[in-house]
Amino acid sequence: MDELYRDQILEHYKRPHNFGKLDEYDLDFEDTNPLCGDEQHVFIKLDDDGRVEKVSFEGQGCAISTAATSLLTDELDGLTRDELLQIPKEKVLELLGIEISATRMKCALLGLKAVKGASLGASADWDDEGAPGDPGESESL
Amino acid sequence: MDELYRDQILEHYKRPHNFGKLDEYDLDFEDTNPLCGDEQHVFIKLDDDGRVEKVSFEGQGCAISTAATSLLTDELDGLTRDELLQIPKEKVLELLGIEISATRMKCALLGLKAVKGASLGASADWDDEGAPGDPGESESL
Amino acid sequence: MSTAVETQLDLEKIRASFPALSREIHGKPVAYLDSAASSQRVEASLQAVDRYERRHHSNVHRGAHTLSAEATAAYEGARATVADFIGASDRNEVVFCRNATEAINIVARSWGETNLGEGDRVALTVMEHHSNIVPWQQLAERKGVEIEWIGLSENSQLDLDALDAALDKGVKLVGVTHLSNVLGTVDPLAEISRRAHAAGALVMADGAQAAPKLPLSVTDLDVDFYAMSGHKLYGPTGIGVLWARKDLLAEMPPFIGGGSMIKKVTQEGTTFADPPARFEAGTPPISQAIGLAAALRWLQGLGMDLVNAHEREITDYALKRLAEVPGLQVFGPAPSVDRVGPVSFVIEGIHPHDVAEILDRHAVAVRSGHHCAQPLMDYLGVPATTRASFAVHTDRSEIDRLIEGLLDARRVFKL
Amino acid sequence: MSTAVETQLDLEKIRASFPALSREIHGKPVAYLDSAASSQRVEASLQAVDRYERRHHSNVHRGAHTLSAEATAAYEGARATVADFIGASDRNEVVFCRNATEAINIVARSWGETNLGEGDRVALTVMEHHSNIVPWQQLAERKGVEIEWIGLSENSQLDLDALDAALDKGVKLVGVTHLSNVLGTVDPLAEISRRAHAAGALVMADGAQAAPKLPLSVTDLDVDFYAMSGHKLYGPTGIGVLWARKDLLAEMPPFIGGGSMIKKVTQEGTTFADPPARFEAGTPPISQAIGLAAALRWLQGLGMDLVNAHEREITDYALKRLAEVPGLQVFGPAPSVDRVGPVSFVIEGIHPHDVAEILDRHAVAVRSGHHCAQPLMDYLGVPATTRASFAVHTDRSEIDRLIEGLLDARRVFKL
Ligand SMILES: Cc1ncc(COP(=O)(O)O)c(C=O)c1O
Ligand SMILES: Cc1ncc(COP(=O)(O)O)c(C=O)c1O
Repeated sequence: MDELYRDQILEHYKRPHNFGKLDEYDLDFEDTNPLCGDEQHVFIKLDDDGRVEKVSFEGQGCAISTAATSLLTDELDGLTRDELLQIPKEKVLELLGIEISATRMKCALLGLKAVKGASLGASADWDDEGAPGDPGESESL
Repeated sequence: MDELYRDQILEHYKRPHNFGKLDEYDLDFEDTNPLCGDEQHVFIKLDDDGRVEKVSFEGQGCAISTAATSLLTDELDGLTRDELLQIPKEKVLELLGIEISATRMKCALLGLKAVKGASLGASADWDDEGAPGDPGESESL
Repeated sequence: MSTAVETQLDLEKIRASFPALSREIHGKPVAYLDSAASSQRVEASLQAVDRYERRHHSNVHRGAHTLSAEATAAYEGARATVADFIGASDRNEVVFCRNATEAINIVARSWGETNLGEGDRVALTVMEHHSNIVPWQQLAERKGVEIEWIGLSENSQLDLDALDAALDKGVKLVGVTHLSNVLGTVDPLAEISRRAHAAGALVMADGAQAAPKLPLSVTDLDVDFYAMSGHKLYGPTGIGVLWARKDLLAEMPPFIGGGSMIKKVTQEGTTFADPPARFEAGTPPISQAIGLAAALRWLQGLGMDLVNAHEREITDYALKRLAEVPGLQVFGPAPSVDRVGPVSFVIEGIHPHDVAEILDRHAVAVRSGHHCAQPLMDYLGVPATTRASFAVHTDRSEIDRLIEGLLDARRVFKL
Repeated sequence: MSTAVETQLDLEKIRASFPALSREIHGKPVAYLDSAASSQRVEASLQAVDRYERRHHSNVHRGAHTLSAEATAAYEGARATVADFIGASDRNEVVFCRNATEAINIVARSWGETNLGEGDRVALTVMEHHSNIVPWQQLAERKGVEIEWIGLSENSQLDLDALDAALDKGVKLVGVTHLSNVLGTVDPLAEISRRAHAAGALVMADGAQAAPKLPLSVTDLDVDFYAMSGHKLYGPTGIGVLWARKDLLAEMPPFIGGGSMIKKVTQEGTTFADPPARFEAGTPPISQAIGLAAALRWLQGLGMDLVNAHEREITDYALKRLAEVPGLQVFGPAPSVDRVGPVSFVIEGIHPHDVAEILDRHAVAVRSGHHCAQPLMDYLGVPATTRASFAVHTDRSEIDRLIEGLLDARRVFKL
């Protein structure tokens, strides 16, 4: 079986959970991966305590970004806005359960970035370029 | 004796002919060598027939540019404005009687350019960069 | 038409001139099908730069010493080579800058800023690269200029009727790519110039993709501005070319200010040098210009007619083979003389990014995404495509490996 | 202070790292005393570029394939190296551009255009290079900004009282060179920043000459903008750096428009990427950034404290020896810690251009002219100077050859 495109990933890509737009929502945010043009729009409905009641997403994305957001949106029930902002990137990588290369990191994290954007009401600021290489030693790359 | 800085050149550099500003003049023009900042200002008085009666120049310049303009201004008497515009670059090189490298060409021709500028009443347009080299064969430079 | 004895490129010899082609990825030699993004360096260019940097380097134009004279001769020689390659009559019409993007920005900021105002119109085709869009949108923002979009006819070619309609509205400049980096469409520049000039409009041609693939004469095409990039011409990054008609350049105010572009600087103000120096502020990309010129001479040595024939042949072959892949849709014109270069496609059920990822495992390097042509993506109704693009060194076996990789992608995605 | 065991550079080893130093001119090895115009390339940088271009090149940021990932890692790694070299805390404060000149133009066109208007003041020192003058004059022209000039005190240092007087008038930005390319004066940037910030002004520091010679921390200097050029740092031409404070960059609008600097482009308009991408339109100078970074790592390996000590030592020696030449007048401060680098002088009775020409016959490469500092020439009351400038590889025997050449010039001119 393919390591990256294992069954679980393909399954979530082909039939993503929580896909579509909520009829009613309190928070939403669209974020893009400017390098490849992929977009994801996240919608969140909060309950009276300000905790996530429903969440959904829309957008065109690759298998990695779609599966990541599908998996992530399954995990958000009951979280507060502050708790959404606390979700570490590692959480997404763990849910995916596969190794993500530097090139695909932006794909894997797009949904989380949109979730945080929704929670903040503004674009989340972070660095997902992956570690820079050593240009003096490009032979060793 | 030094080939470039032969006695005649140094003589004209140290005691340039026709140096200074004319009290009365009909044409004048200042031109610069933008790369080294040298400037020469040429003044021309015409007689009633429109021929050069007197000519002088001012400015700071290197031995080559000063000697060239000194030598050149000795040769302009009686020329019309049109004839000034016809003077070929070779004329100056001939007067100098030395070999001028591409780097010094702008120096050698600054005075002539100013003379033509005065005659035209505008900056003379020409190419004195020297021949371009062959970048693919820089070894042979 | 070439009168040379050779009627075909010696592909084996050409491939040996590209060191990067011997690179292995995952244990396989790379099939580099991403030359439209950036080409690999040709040995002749690498060596010219190396010689220059080890023996002749100095700053240009300002020195009385030998190295400076040599550097100046080499740099100005590079300018003459570029002029010759693009069929310009005067090397002083060639301005060196960083890349095609900057070349177009110079036109927008200098010519555009001076000649366009509130309500004036610029026409752009929907297949432009962002570099021939954003500078005009920025100008629109600053000056109230309006942008007219020209669409495509069937067969993914420029809609000349739409061009005429735009010209009828009083357009002052037409921005058009010579070769689309997504569709592989060659735009009929000579015809576009004829119509634009008849309507009093200038033509800003984006030659970033065309220059490595088409025999080129800016004089014959009769365009007004032409932009290109060294790194798509087997030369280095960090060098671009703006060619502009002499009379236009002469009237254009400077853009970037600093050393070398001045006549005289005083505390009170500054007067500016003649073109091209006026547009080359600061120390120019000297070794990059030399590297570009060496690459162009190498291309000229092959003959651009033969290069073009090879590029068409390989494009045709790619189109033929891609038709064998189930669920694959190609964008762009059907095979013809006006179709050369990049081939963009989507495969139903696999996102382009995943296609590229799986191809990489086969050491087939392609690009996926919007290719800096989002308005065209919108026009085509897709968020992204996968693009395979070719070069003078591309051979059929690389296309075959592309096809194998695509079939594997379908297997991975269980299609 | 360095805690390394070595207290001095191994000059022989260093000289062997510069291929150009073995170049002969008129049968003699070149004494390259023109590094202030452009430095020679260090072997480590040549090799890093060569490796990259032969094995790893591709366009950055946009590809899913291996080469593109490698190129991106190397390019972003170069950014990190630059940040480290200049003591910046965040690599995203580093913007790659063509040269120091363009770096300053970005500030003038983006920050300046947005924040300065009619009657606002910019203060410049009279020792600025044209690259830190012309962009502000162009802005003055476009927006009605006024320029205040700050003169020198005795001993050719910045007149801090004049700075205060300018700040009192309400200056919004101070443009100041970190190291004068004519006088060799080191400007007290930390003190200038302190005074400027107290008066609400920002500081645009031109580090083109300083970066190769002084241990550097933009954080400690507390400047707001810092510009430098790769070709003065033993790296390639075609690469420059703008460092700017993160909060300033975040607010600055884009300048050059095109690919890679956008978030999203539609027919209706465009949104822009975050810094530094926002300021890097089009394909960046990838291999040049890598070449610059390799040169910086090489310098770091030597230790900038030792480099600085060597540069001061050689400057002091040059000043001492030049005093022996009859009729020679040196400009710039007396020897001190704030005096390092270029030495400019005139010889009574010989024009600087002729001095340089005669030195070239001795294979001594120096520059003559206004050194892109005409306002300073006016201030000093000379049309031009001859300038000898040094590098990490300069040795005393080269200074001795300079002196011999100058004495010969006097003989040729019969002085
Ligand atoms: C002090 C100073 N600033 C700026 C520059 C401009 O550098 P560049 O020509 O690389 O833009 C130079 C070099 O010429 C310089 O000496
Ligand atoms: C058609 C077209 N125009 C312009 C560009 C921009 O070239 P550069 O990134 O070198 O400025 C490209 C390449 O990306 C292109 O394909």
